[in-house]
Amino acid sequence: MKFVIAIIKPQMLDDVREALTRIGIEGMTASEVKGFGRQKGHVEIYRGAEYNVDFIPKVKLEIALRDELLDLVVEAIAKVAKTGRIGDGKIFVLDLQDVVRIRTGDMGPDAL
Amino acid sequence: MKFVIAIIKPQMLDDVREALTRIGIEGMTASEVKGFGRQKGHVEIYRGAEYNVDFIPKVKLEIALRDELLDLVVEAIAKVAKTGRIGDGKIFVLDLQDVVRIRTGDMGPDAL
Amino acid sequence: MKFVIAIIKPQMLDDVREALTRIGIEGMTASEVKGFGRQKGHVEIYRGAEYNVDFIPKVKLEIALRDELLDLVVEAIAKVAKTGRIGDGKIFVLDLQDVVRIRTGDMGPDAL
Amino acid sequence: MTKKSLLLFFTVLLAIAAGPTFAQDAPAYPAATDASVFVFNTTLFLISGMVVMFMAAGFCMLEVGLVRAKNAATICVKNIALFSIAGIMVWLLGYNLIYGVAEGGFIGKFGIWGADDADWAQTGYAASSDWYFQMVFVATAASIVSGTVAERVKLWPFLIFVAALTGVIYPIQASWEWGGGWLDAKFAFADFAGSTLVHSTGGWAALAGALVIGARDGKYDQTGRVHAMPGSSLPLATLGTFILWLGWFGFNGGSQLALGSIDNAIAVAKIFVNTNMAAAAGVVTALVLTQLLYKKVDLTITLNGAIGGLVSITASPLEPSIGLAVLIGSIGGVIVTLAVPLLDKLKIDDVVGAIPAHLFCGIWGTLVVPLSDKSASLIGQLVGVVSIGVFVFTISFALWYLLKLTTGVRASEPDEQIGLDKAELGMEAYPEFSPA
Amino acid sequence: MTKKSLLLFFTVLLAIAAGPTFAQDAPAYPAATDASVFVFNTTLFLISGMVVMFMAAGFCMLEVGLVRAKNAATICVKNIALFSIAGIMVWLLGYNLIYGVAEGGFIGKFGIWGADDADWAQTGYAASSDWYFQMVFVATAASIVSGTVAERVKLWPFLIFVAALTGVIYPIQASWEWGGGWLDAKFAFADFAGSTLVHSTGGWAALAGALVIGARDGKYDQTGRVHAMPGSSLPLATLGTFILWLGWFGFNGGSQLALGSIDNAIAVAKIFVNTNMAAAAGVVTALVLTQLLYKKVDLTITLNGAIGGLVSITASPLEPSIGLAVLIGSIGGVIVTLAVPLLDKLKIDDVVGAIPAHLFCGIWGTLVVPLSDKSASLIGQLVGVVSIGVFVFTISFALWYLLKLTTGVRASEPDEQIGLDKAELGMEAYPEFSPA
Amino acid sequence: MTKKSLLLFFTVLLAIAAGPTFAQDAPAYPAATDASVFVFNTTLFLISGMVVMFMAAGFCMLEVGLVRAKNAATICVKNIALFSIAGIMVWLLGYNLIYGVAEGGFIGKFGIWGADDADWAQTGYAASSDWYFQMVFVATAASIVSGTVAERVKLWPFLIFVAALTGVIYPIQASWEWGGGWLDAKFAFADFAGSTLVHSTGGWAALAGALVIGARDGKYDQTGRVHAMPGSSLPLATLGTFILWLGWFGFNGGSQLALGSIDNAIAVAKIFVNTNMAAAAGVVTALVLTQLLYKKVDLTITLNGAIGGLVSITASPLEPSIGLAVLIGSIGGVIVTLAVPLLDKLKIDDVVGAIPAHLFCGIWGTLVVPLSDKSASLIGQLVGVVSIGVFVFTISFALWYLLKLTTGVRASEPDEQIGLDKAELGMEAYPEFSPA
Ligand SMILES: Nc1ncnc2c1ncn2[C@@H]1O[C@H](COP(=O)(O)OP(=O)(O)O)[C@@H](O)[C@H]1O
Ligand SMILES: Nc1ncnc2c1ncn2[C@@H]1O[C@H](COP(=O)(O)OP(=O)(O)O)[C@@H](O)[C@H]1O
Ligand SMILES: Nc1ncnc2c1ncn2[C@@H]1O[C@H](COP(=O)(O)OP(=O)(O)O)[C@@H](O)[C@H]1O
Repeated sequence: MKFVIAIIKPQMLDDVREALTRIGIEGMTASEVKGFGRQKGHVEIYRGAEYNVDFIPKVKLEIALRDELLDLVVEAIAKVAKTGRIGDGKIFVLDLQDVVRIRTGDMGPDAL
Repeated sequence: MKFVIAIIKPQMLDDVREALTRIGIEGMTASEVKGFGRQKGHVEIYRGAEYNVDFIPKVKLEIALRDELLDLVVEAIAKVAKTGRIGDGKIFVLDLQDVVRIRTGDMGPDAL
Repeated sequence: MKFVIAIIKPQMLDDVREALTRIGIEGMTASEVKGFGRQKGHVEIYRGAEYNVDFIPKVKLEIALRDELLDLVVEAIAKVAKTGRIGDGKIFVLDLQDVVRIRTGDMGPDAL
Repeated sequence: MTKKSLLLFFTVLLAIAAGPTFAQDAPAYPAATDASVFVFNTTLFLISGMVVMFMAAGFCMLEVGLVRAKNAATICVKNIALFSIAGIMVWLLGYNLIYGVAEGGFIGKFGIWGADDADWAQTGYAASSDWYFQMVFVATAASIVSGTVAERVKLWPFLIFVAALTGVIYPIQASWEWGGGWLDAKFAFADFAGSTLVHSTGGWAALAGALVIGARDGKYDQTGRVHAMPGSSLPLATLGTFILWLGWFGFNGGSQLALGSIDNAIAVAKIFVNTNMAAAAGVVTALVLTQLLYKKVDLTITLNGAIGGLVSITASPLEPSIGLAVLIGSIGGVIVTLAVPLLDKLKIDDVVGAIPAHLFCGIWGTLVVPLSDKSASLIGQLVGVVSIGVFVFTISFALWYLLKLTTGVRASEPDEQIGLDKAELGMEAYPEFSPA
Repeated sequence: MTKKSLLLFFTVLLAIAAGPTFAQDAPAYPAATDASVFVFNTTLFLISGMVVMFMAAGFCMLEVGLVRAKNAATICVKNIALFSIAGIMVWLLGYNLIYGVAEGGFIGKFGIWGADDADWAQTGYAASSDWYFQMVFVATAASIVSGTVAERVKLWPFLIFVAALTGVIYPIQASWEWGGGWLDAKFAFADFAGSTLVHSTGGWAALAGALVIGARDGKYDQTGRVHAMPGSSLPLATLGTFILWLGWFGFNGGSQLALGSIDNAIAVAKIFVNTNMAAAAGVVTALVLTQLLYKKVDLTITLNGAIGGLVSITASPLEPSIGLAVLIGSIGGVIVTLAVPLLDKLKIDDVVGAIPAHLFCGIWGTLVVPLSDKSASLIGQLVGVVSIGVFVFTISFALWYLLKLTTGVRASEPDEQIGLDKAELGMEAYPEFSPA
Repeated sequence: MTKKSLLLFFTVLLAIAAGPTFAQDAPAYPAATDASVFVFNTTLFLISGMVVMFMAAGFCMLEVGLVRAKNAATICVKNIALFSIAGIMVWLLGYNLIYGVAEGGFIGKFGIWGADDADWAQTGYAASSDWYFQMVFVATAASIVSGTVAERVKLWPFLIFVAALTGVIYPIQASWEWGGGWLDAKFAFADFAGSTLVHSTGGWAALAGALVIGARDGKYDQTGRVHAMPGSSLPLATLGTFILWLGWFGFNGGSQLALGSIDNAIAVAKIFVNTNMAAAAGVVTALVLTQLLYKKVDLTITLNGAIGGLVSITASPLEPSIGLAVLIGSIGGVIVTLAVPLLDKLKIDDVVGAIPAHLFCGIWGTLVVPLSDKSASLIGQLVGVVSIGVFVFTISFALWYLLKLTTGVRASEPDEQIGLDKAELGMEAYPEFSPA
């Protein structure tokens, strides 16, 4: 199984969630994060003083999935979350050794 | 070593933390996340307009641990965080290659 | 490639980010988390009633990087985030199987 | 609760509205001295004016609580700016446009106002106190607009509109009635404290704005579904409503325009009671209705219910019996509860519900006047409502449209997405709490 | 700071309380004209009533700041609804119950109120202004209850209780004293602005509610430990306290009931000063005491200290010297500081500290009256405190209990856990900020 | 917008400031009765005092909105405590220091104040009402200080400073003018409502504090760069500003000190208008200027613009024509807009911009008095500004320094980093929302 971590632009969340649901992903976990990358923060002025907004709001999605779905999922995210403008984000793929569904105690792929 | 990621219901956090402490876990990291899964969000009405609350508040726990403790920890979480109702959450197990304790510079299992 | 997760004290974020930038890291993702560890929370009094503040605010940094940079990055964080006082945090190293840059579709080390 | 209980509720209301009546002859009241009368009247204007001024804060809090956090700082800028601009425009143009009109006329004089107290004995109050009181009324109309068009209108075009509204549009129509112009002279139009002149005027201007500017991005999708965009701080919205309620005692009470005699004092006191009861009835009605319709009470509509009740009683807060005031306010509560989702059906995006509360309830309150005030006629009221409506809506629409063609009125899509606070001000209202 | 400094602090206070006294003969004051007197008195009621009305916003902000975010919208609904219901009930029932009582009697008339100004010369004020002023007092008592039982009481049963409290319970006991009933006639009970009649009444009703409804889930665990549940917005709680402080000038000042003569004006002015000083002393005392007891100042108890000081002086804000007012307020500050944790020991869960501030300080303020007001006796005061306490507490308890048996009074455990906002309103007070 | 438009803007302002003038003879006004005059005057003090009292809430909200969340509860403690301490100190020491001064003298009497109304006919108002009005002025000066030194000053030393400021420092300098001391007697210094006596005094004390205490950790780095530390809740800051604006009508209007005659009533009304226009002009100017300078409107500077306008008109709110009032307020807006970043260049860390708004605009407002008030001279004004400045700044600096050497004035670095709320109060202002 794989554990996919995707960093995307906040406004893309709904579209990505829908795209993933369509290809059969039934669960995912989202959180608010701040990203630092090529998309440089901008300079703002507050009371006459400049300040850098280095970290830019992003959404992080974590999705555990069966190996078979990996390519589909990565493709879907890469397609839907893409605006073509800098700061679109990244998809990270990690290996997932095991899963447990707490409610039932199911383990492994069945728990997804 | 293993890196365990557990998604649980927010109200279960205190109990889980206590259970883990009891079996010898001395450190963990929690954060607020929003989960999407079989537990469907519900429909609310705001000013006469319906809206879906798709993402449901959950807590994510991250726990780095020695291999020996894995089963104990997974069992403990699976037991304590279980209400038997949909939405109880998941436990993900990843492989952890290395750890450093910043304060001392200790590495590997000793750093936990 | 590696996926490094560092838990640090919030006030250290700026220094760590600068140190990492200096050694060539061009992207990272930060989020607010609450840590539980040897640094015990303290007891506060609110309206005459005591309460434990168990979870202490920390910042979590996630950095995907090429294998070559691993030692440099771990060292840099361990050095810059260190105050020598309890609660300085941990660095976790996981294996990263793949990366995609959403904007361009680049995969693997080039996507970093 | 069921539909039956709804019926029962209104039956009880009606029964109560009929209520007991008290015979009230006009006893021969002794008079205060001239000087005391003058001071009393002036004080009435000043104190009433102060609480009406504070309504600017009330509108600001109501609006800031009902917009999303990413637009909260901008709505603050708009509210404090519009109050300031109103003051300046009423001085430069507005006041003389309102009161410089000939009897039965259509338009007043253009010119800067200055206090002239030479005629003190005839007016019976300090000229400046009256100016102050009128000015805060004008500002109120502008506050109404900012709520409706929030979250997408660009700052400077909005402020230009405000200048026109407070300097010209409002004053011209107000002169027709309060300046002694044609509506007053020919139609005995009755609008005691401004259900039409202030609230509907603000409401029409807001409606024109909403139409020209369009709905917020994502509010209505292609399939016709309405997307709720919950307000970011309901406690601040509630505070704002309480402040407005407070201010309304000055708004309606001060509109008696005199305090320095026993019958004026009695009148002001009665106005306070009716004003309060209409608001209370609006709240309770919205509470009950949202519970019946949606199975859950809706706080924000309940807040609108208070405003709706208040606007409804504003055209005639003195004459009705308390029971009638309760009924008038209660129907105000019904109007807002039903009109808020109705506007959404029409895809008219009114962020804070100002159109139902100020425009619709303003019309309702004006039309119901003849029920208690025998000097008013339904025809006269209709003429007032329609003529002011047509005038204000047409000019406002034209002006918004002109702004659209020239400066543009609407923030760009990306600006709207990241929020006007970051886009137009480069700041965040709640930099430490805001998600994303 | 040490215990010694605590001792010193109160010694200084006492020394100051003795203070300088100023001989004050009653000079022959000239009178205003009848009409002016009438207008002054009416104005006193209206302006005082306005700021007391605004106390509804103050209570709302105090409570919304001290509850957890998940219950913040619900407390807003309760506060605006209770103020509305109070207005309607005082009109339908309350006012005639208070003032329709026979001299020395126990219960007034049942009937809807209407303004009757025929007797203007005798009353000396507009009937409606008095009604307005009394009504906002009744609402205050209801506001007290909502804070104590917050975060777990169900909305509709709470509103039913409010209707009974404001329509019947409060009016009956108020008639005993302010209506000229038995407490006034037979015991010369003295309660100038309502330490007992308003604040303790609210407090007793709140206590009964807290007992019947029980503590919030998780507040006290089996081992007897108290779990702090920090308020979600201390700035809003502070704002609420400032608003209450402001309103109290109207509350106490207006209770002089007349302004239209030199001695009345002097009296109102003195009341303002004593009211302020008692509040100031309550704040400073709570500040110092929490620092001494907990080594850290507790803002929320300090806010309670202001209220405690204000309630304490309310039974007699005119008679005491400033020094005595400071002492009375300061002891109010001591009471809240000590009683807040005491209630927790007794497992009585009072979310905002209303019972210490309104009930306990109300009793204290009432009992201390004879020290400055020679016409009052300790016995008379005790009779008043006890009889009203027994009456209000018993009926309130019975009513809460009845509600428990019928509609239920308490949200279900899951509802309480997710918060009443989601459970009862289906909304969030701060949808964008709220954690979980 | 360009520099040209800036020029145009001020040209228009100047043109307007010249404005129309109205001949105004002094007609023979009839008088109210003695008693009515007395009641009117007393009422003026009480009502004005109430809204000025509410300014304490305004300052609290403005400051709580402009500090970071981690210091928000502490600023609430400071604000409610300082208002309480001011009341106690003005009673114990302040009032007699102000008004017990000999004509032309330098220092008044030390002693506790008590109301003495024996002389009612001569004073024409209740002694307590005057005390109340003066007290809230003193509290205002203290409120100014808390904003500047926020986020790093330790609680108790700050409160000690407040006690000295309100009990001794403010009263002594106020006696020089309002007590009839040397500034009044020898220099005909004119400061109607306290641009210098209240606002500059608070500003000097704040400046001294800022210098002794130093800037917030991280505000200025070694390279000289200024780090913005955005305020945590701009909506609350805006609310605070509206409350201050409201209070200012009482502040300036009440300073007429009498209401009970036709000319006094006219004067108070004129003051209301000028006060409002100066604030409005300050807002619009700051709005336009920040847009021109930074290409984006700055809400917080716009709020400061309102205060700057208000402080600027405070020294002479009656005499100027409306046009002049607009000009005076507008320059107040320029001053705050330019001085806020200037102070940062000088590494003087003023969290809320109190020094530009209260000190600099206070000086400006005082110096411009002779333009409209022919009884005042530029020399006299300069003497007042300088002597009070030197006195207040020196003593304040010495006292802050003494506190630094004894109790310490500044929170430790770790305390400052985790925030004063956790460090000094052990609580959080927003426990559920605060990041980190
Ligand atoms: N090496 C990295 N490790 C972790 N997160 C990263 C890394 N590089 C980028 N990110 C995340 O991806 C986001 C987008 O990256 P950025 O370089 O700004 O644009 P792009 O992905 O279009 O090249 C960043 O804001 C950050 O959150
Ligand atoms: N495949 C997944 N990847 C990541 N997180 C998941 C996944 N499936 C479920 N989750 C998380 O677990 C939570 C509970 O899952 P859900 O399907 O609602 O209930 P249950 O675990 O009882 O079957 C979700 O809200 C989500 O946060
Ligand atoms: N086993 C663990 N798994 C995950 N996070 C941990 C673990 N141990 C510590 N942490 C994180 O590191 C932080 C610091 O750890 P702590 O034990 O307090 O101090 P130190 O790192 O100095 O020994 C904790 O607050 C927690 O967020």
